[in-house]
Amino acid sequence: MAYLELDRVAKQFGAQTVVDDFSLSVGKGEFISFLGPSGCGKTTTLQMIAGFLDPTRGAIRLEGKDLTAVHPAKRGLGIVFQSYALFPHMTAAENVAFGLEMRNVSRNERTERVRAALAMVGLAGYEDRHPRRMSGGQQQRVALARALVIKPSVLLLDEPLSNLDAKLREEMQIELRQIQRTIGTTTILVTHDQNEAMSLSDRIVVMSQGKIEQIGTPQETYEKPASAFVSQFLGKTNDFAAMIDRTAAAAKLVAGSWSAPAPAGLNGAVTVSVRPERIGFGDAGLTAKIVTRIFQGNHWLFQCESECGPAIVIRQNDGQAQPAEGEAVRLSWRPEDMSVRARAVA
Amino acid sequence: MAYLELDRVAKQFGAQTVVDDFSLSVGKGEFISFLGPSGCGKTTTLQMIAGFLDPTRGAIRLEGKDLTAVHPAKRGLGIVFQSYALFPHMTAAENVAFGLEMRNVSRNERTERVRAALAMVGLAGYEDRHPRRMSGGQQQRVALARALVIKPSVLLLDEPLSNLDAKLREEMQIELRQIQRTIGTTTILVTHDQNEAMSLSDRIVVMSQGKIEQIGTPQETYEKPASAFVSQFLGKTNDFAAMIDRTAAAAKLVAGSWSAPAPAGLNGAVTVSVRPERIGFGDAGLTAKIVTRIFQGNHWLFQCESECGPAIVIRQNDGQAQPAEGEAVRLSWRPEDMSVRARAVA
Amino acid sequence: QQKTLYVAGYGGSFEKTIRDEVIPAFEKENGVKVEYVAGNSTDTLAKLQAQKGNQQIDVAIVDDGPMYQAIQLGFCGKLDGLPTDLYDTARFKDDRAVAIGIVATGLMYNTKMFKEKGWAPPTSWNDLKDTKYAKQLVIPPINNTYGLEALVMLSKMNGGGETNVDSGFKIFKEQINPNVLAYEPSPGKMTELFQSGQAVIAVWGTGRVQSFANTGFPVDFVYPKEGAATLLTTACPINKPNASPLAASFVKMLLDPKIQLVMLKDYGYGPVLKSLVIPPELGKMAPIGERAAKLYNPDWTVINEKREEWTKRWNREVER
Amino acid sequence: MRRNGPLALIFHTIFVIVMVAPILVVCLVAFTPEGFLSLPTNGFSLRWFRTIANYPEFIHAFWVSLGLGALSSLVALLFAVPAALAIARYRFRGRDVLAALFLSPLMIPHVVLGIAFLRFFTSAGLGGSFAALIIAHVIIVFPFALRLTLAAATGMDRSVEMAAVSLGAGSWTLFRRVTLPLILPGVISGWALAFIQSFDDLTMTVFLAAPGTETLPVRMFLYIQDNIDPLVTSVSACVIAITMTALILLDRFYGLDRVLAGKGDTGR
Amino acid sequence: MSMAAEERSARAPWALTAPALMLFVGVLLIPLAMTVMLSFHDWGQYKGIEPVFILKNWHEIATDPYYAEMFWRTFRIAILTTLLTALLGAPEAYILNRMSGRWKSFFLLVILGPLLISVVARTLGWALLFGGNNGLVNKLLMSLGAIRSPIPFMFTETGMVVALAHVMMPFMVLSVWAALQRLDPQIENAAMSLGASPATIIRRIIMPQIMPGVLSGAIIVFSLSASAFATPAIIGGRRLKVAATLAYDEFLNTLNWPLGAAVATLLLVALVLIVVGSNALIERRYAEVFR
Ligand SMILES: Nc1ncnc2c1ncn2[C@@H]1O[C@H](COP(=O)(O)OP(=O)(O)OP(=O)(O)O)[C@@H](O)[C@H]1O
Ligand SMILES: Nc1ncnc2c1ncn2[C@@H]1O[C@H](COP(=O)(O)OP(=O)(O)OP(=O)(O)O)[C@@H](O)[C@H]1O
Ligand SMILES: [Mg+2]
Ligand SMILES: [Mg+2]
Repeated sequence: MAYLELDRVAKQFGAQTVVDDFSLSVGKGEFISFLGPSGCGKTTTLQMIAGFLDPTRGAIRLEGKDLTAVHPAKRGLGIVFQSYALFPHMTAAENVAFGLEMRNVSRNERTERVRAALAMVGLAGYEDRHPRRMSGGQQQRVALARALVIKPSVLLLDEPLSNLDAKLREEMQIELRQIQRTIGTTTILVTHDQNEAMSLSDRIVVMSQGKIEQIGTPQETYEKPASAFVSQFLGKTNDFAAMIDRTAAAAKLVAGSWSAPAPAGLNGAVTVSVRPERIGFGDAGLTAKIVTRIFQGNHWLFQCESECGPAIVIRQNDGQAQPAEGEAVRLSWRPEDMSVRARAVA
Repeated sequence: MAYLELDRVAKQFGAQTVVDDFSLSVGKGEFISFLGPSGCGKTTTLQMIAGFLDPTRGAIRLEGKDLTAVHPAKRGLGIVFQSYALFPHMTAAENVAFGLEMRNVSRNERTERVRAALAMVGLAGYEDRHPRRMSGGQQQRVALARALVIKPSVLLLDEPLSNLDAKLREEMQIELRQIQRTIGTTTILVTHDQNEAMSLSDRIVVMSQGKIEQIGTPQETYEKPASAFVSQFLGKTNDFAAMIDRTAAAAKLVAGSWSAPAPAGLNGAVTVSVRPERIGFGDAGLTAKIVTRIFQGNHWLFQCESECGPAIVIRQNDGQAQPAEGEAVRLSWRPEDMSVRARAVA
Repeated sequence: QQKTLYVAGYGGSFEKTIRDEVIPAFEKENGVKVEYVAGNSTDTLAKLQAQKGNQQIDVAIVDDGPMYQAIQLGFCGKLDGLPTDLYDTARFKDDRAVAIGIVATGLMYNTKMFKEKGWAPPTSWNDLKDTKYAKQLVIPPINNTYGLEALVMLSKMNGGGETNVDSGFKIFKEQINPNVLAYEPSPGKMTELFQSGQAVIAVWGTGRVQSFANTGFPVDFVYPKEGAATLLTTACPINKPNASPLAASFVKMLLDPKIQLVMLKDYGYGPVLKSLVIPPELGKMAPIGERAAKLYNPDWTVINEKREEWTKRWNREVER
Repeated sequence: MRRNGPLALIFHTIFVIVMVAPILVVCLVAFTPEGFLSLPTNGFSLRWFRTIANYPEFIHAFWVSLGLGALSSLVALLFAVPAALAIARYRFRGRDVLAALFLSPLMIPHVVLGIAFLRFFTSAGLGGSFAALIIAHVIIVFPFALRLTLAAATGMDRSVEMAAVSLGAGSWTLFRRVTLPLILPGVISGWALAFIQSFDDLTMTVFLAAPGTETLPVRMFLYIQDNIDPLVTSVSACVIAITMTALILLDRFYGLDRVLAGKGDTGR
Repeated sequence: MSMAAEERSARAPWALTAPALMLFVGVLLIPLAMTVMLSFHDWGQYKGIEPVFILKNWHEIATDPYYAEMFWRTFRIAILTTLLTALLGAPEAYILNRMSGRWKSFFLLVILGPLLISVVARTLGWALLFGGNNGLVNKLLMSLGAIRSPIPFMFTETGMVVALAHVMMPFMVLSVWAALQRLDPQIENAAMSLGASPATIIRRIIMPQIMPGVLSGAIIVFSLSASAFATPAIIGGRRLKVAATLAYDEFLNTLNWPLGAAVATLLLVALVLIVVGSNALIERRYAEVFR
């Protein structure tokens, strides 16, 4: 039986349907991420799971029991709010200690656990600081510590790391993973950071306009997107117009100067999609010119103008010489790295 | 002459020095990013430039004039606050229109420009929505639209895209770049996202604990970090303990099973630093075992246990088969991809 | 010639009567505008003291107690040519003021309640001590003339008098106090206590009881067998530089027989003119004729000497 | 979502009943056919409402009270709002003294104030003028305007104001377009209390009111001098009815919650 | 009005308070000073006020225990009233704030109601409800057998506190309500998610944040009830005198203004000390909320 179950949940604000027909079952100890464009209903869904918003339709069940019957205070949830929602009149330590107090943890143990939690988020020494006197990232970390310190059985995280730098974010990610593994916390993470979602989650829920587009493991959603939306949303994709030519002896798929044996089934006008990291610069293939070359640390991003339209190429910054802006290049990829679908011709 | 100049600026809150000895000159139309760990003083510095905080020491000059002499309202700044600071009693459109009203833009033009600005940030149709009824990302975009619509001569952005998904963030980045190019806006961006900083900025200011660690172009800071801190902070780095052995005929640098000709100058115990994306899996080199393999969309992240300690390797997700968890591998890199420094032996 | 004459006096129905019956005629006769400044006696007296040396008011109409104070404090001017047939009690030393109506202080009771309970109407000041009235008796406090006179009457009946009120204080403190619901100076409040049924018996004056009874509420007035005390409504022209002679004229107009009859009818004020012929249907309660003759007139010169001391004693011993 | 539980609603019900019970009784008494205070046990009558018409000075006094209340509470706000902002935001020397001074009218019995003002205005040659009455009322209602604005202004998010400044708002625009709307609930509540306090004051006004500027409470007080009758209750009932009508109209055409809570405040 | 301006000029607060300060100095301080001066004057029944400087009145107040008793009663009543309004008014404001728009404004008005009718009519209502055997509530309770003899209300201290609390309630409700408007509803959710019961949320999360409002309300209520005249006079009668009725008596009945002025001055000074003291105490205790 699923630990947490959302059954055809919907939420309307006035006339506007913000979440619709949302069904998901989450196993105990599972780590789920919600990914989707801004305004697609991630926070709303999370708030419904937390019990702060009532679903307009549908049911939410925790261990088979209807959630609306359980008071939010009794659900054992740890929540990080998108806006942090720290208690402005309490110090960092008091904020973190609050949940422990509610659980009647003894003073000594409380002090110890609060200290540890703050140290864990890198805020040792900030115990007596009030939220208004902290930086954005520090506040966010207090919110995180406050949610984690109670070792909740369900953790709902609404963009909990959005204001942290990469280093810290990674440490926190490791921390989250650890907690989830050791305590078996069921975690739902809302994030706009695909890397975060992919590296942390057991499964990813991709949402769009209040609806679920796909539920799957990170690799599934990335490499076998259920829809054009998912493929576009997760990472970048190049779409090239191509033709399948079955007139030749060996049937061929041709896109500009690039060609490969034709796949079975399709015929005529098609679109081929290739991830930018699968494209290499070679001697053969699409002719293209580098328009901009953007340095991104561990990789380079090339925006090219190819004979089949704009193309994006990502190359690992492996220290090799990279083509310069304005340079003419040929783009190629292996046939197994592309997906091909029929294209309507106007 | 520098357009905007910070001259040995310092800021104290009570006894705590939060920004210290901060000197920077920004040319007209330049795009600068502040990068640094959470709580290092980025927001504080930005607020001083905006004139909402007075420096404890030092001076800030805009076009040679002392900034403190100019009222914040008269500085022609566009600001996005880390906490958005939207006017809660105004609709999205009213929020965006506010700055235009202050500039006595005619009603018709105002409506048109507000509409365009909201459309630009993907919020067409949300004109009459109040901030409290918007999602986090939507609020952030209203804040961005509000700052951009007035075509400010200086743009101060405090983590303006932190709550946006990758797609939208990229669109906004392009938008920012465009505005900065066409209007010649001088932009200072505070961000925790290194990719963002690298792909947008002319120069990056890396800060730590209120002090400047390095100022340089993205590639400079990434590839020639001025300090261990910068190298650690920007991207990931592997540090291996190694020895330079000048006893052999050809002097050698040895790290475990990996070796290369010794560089000039140093001798004895050294540390070699290699970026994870520069390490390849090969037939020779450090022996290591893959501990975890994390999928991150366009690349894979390998955490390995090597004979010289833990190592991180990044490989582009180019569709080739990748080593599995637990697999034994050899790690190698080109001598020109590492940096070598002396190591104190305990 | 002064254009406006300011007359300060009681509000409520008294004000209405003055506005309707006195002012128009007076204005016509003297070519002057009269402004009526309404307020109760203490308010008026306070205003006089606040504006001392800069008086705005020309004529003050107040109770006799405050009037003695006003005279002592020098607020009152002199009245010449008062009618000769005034009762003696109506006259003040040096004619600095004059009474415009006589009221008797006695007992008021709720006739309906008494009938319901089967109680006999009260007859004596001593009835105030009757324990059956526990927490249902109202007496105005000592700074109000009714209260003061009750104290004097009880002292007199018990071997004291104006010169020695110890016995009165003793009775008040020990025997009357437990019965007292409130020491209430405000007439409005007094009527309210009766209307809400909280009080059934009170020390009060004929004028007040008359107008209360006129509303249809079942109350009646009793002249105690030991005698009722005299209480006066008084008026005086205000003493100020260049005082208008019209002020005195206004006061004298209040002594006009016609006005005296109106006040008898509306408020049960006993006329101050000996010669006034009273129609029999008027003045069922008012102290006229024989009743007026039997009134006890307290010795104000003695009382005024002691008043401050008594007030203090009253505040500390009785109203506590 | 965050609804009130049953306990809260029970509390609320009892609270409201206790608050309105005395007023309800008063309004009921207004319909008595008797000449004295009593509940209308045998039939309702509009007699005492008709009686009001016989007292044009009541109606005049009502208008005086209305004007005085509206004007003095407005003037008080003009002075109080900037002062409240200063006290809420700055920690300066003399702050506590100022705060105490501004609250002091609350702490003096109104008789004393009345007589002090009477002496003061008489010697200033303003005795009995409507201006004097307004000034005195501004003083006595000032603490309400101040304290409620203060309650709303303390702890306000300042970055919103910074945003407005960065967009080019001058001090006045900032105040009018951003600060004021944000503290509006406090300002409006302060105005309401100030108005009511001015509308209801008797003990001080008795001394300052001159013929023609007598307020409704003064008129009523004088009326009940010798006799309390149901007219007091019918006048009270009328005042309540008029206020309620005004507010219901306001609600109809503008939305009371918007007046009281400020715009855009009705989110989740 | 930026923070920089705040740090830059210490003049800003004075500029903002200047108009009000001028008004107060101009028309309040002088009359007040006149009143304080008055308290040092002499008074006699025949001579009236004598503008000499003596300490007679102050001496009398200091030595006569009568005054101590009056003041003690005054503050006892004011404190009880303040407590009662805070205990009932603050929760009510909170409940009101959680109602939907329409109901919220409706009940807010209902609660403002008592202020709209004059104190005379209002206390008349109390008298009709509780006065003697005929009071509606007393009659009802007695016929139900809940009480044997009527609950004494008029002319008791309890009655005074209840009636005062009734009049003062709107002040408390409104000021708490104004402070509640600033609260972030998510903060309450956060507390709830951490396992706080509604009562705990109110005590630990809501209360500290609305402290400025409660404080404002309490200051108003305390000051007003300590200096109130009408309600204590009508409900308490003359036997339950408080400082204000005492001053009233001296001013209007005895005309001994110097003594009345001394009583009023003492009341003012005591109130200022209490209010400023507790204000500072609470602002320090909840410093972060008052920032
Ligand atoms: N009002 C204040 N009083 C005291 N200390 C403060 C105040 N505001 C900020 N600080 C402290 O100053 C330091 C710098 O804060 P700042 O907001 O500039 O950080 P930041 O670099 O913007 O961090 P982040 O990335 O988390 O937003 C922090 O340690 C913070 O705790
Ligand atoms: N109280 C409200 N009333 C009306 N509409 C609302 C309300 N709250 C949110 N919405 C709308 O519902 C939609 C979903 O909001 P939600 O906060 O769930 O988005 P989100 O997925 O969390 O977005 P983000 O990534 O930007 O935070 C948005 O279009 C938003 O404008
Ligand atoms: Mg969200
Ligand atoms: Mg910051």
